[in-house]
Amino acid sequence: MTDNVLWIDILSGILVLSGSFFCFSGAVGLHRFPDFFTRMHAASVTDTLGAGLVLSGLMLQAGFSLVTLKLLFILLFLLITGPASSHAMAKAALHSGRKPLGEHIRIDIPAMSREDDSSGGVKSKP
Amino acid sequence: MLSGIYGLLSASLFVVLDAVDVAFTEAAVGAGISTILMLTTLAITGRYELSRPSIRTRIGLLLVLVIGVLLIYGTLGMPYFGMPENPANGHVAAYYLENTEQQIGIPNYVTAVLASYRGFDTFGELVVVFTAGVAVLALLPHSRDGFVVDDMQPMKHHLILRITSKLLLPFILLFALYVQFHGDFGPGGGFQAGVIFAAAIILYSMLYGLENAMQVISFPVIRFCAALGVLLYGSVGIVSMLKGGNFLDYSVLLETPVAGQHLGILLIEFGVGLTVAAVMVCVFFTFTGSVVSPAKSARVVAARDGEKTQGAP
Amino acid sequence: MLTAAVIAIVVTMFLALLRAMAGPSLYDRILAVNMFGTKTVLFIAVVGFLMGRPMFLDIALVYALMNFISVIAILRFFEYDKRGEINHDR
Amino acid sequence: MNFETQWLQTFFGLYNYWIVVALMMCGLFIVITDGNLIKKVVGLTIFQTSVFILYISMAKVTGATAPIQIEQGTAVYSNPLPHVLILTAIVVSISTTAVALALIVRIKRAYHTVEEDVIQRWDVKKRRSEKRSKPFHE
Repeated sequence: MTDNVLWIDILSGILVLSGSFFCFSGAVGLHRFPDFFTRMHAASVTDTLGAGLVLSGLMLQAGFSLVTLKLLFILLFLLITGPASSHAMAKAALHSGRKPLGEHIRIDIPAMSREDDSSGGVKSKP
Repeated sequence: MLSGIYGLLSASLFVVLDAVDVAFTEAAVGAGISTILMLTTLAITGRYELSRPSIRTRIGLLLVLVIGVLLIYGTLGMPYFGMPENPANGHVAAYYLENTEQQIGIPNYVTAVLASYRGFDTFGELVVVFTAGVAVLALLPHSRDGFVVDDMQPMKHHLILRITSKLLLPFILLFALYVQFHGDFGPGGGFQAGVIFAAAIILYSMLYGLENAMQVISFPVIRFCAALGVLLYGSVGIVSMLKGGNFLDYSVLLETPVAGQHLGILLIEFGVGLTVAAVMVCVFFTFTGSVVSPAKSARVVAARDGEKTQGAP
Repeated sequence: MLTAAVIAIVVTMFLALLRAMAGPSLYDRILAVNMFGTKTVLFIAVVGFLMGRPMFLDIALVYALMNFISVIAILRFFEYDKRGEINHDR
Repeated sequence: MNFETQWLQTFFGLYNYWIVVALMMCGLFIVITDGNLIKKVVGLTIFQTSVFILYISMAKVTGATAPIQIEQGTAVYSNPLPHVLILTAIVVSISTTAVALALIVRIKRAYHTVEEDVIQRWDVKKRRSEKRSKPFHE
């Protein structure tokens, strides 16, 4: 029994710490990257990942209660709204005539959606 | 020019300072509604400003520094931070903390003080909110049953945002109801719930345009609700007077005082929520309704410029 | 452990704040504000656990909601403003 | 007790007021130096928030918890009264801000600007022209 509790504590600790590490790396990326799109790629990806990890770590600590349910709601909410709002931001920035850095990037509407996909799929390196 | 980050920061400060109810309100109001209102006004007035002569800045800086130093000198006589025996924590506050359990019977002290001990104050605040809504309606033009909607384009091209928000809306409304009726037990209550409810409607009207939002909840209904909330609050007070108690003394409403308090708090919180939500939505609609489209604005400017050039020679 | 998480999140918030102040373009600022909001949600959740009263997650939820709405509002009004910018040019 | 520890004690006893003063002065600075009416309203909002923080920090009791009853056992709670005052004050402040912004929108309609000095110049010009034209009409 106590063994179980200890393991859950350790697991939640690992989750929370790695989540906050991702948050931090996202912030570093927000500062170090050269233009808006790379920054957004750093911020939005780590935002979603870090929030997910931290909240699930807390969920493990809360046990089985109303608190867990609320954490779950927050997590779902962040998972839905985070990517949606960063998508909207990228789109607005693209429409305002801002172009991603790079040599051969064609900007037309289909390329835009691909751009979003790829930024969602790649993990950022801190 | 400005960002809504300020409200976010101050709300997290309030969490650290134990003021969960206040943090709740500040989160909803400072981060959400006030940012939106500021942005709407900016959209009406334009983002750019003139540069000022620096002499004015220097005089202002000097004045501010002098006042600041004086104030800091004044704080030296203030009681230290966080001490339980500070004068602010004596008097009635201790009384509230001791007696809420027997007299009111709800765990959230803030709600107890807000709705019951200080119910008359809160009534006054609610009337202020209502009056502010009336003032905004009086200041900005609107026709009797709605506006001539000269709305800016709803965000048609943000398909993903629209779908996401539509998915989330029912949950936001549900959450508002939860906050409304859970205010006796946890952080929350009429003010917060009203603002969240208003935020949900504002979200809808931002994404789908004012006309669609008005089909969901029409303008006369909103105005009616704003008045109804104040009326509900006041009539709870009147009823408690008719039953032989003081104004807003809920103990006489039902057989036992505690049950009466529960009913009274529930009713007046509902009144507060109704009025706050209605006033916020109403203010937002009025503001958005008076945002003119770029074309029309350009026409106005052109007309003004024409006037100027005619008048100049 | 939770303390370490709080410190990391506060540092992150601070960095996001710096970016929001320094951000060369409007969109950088919006991005930083959005990030700041998410971090605030996490901050409130973790601090709630740290203070031993995790019932206050409602605030975090409200926060997430308001953050989303204000980002949409900023995007909406500034996109609009961009189109109507000719009027305000001085 | 030597001087340094006394100073430290003063600092940790009063730093909340100093933060409030700093914020308040920021707000005041914006209000008096900036001519843009919207910025003035922002300054007022900052000023208001500093007052909120003043009240809330006065209510804080070290080692106490939020004023919502815990099911089991007793605890020290922070002072709920300032929380109530500020809670309503926040909602009232947003309402008054809304009224102020509505006034600004009206001013923009009437003058096509929200810069204070420009508005004053317009007014002065108008009054002068009225004065000039008055004897003419009579």
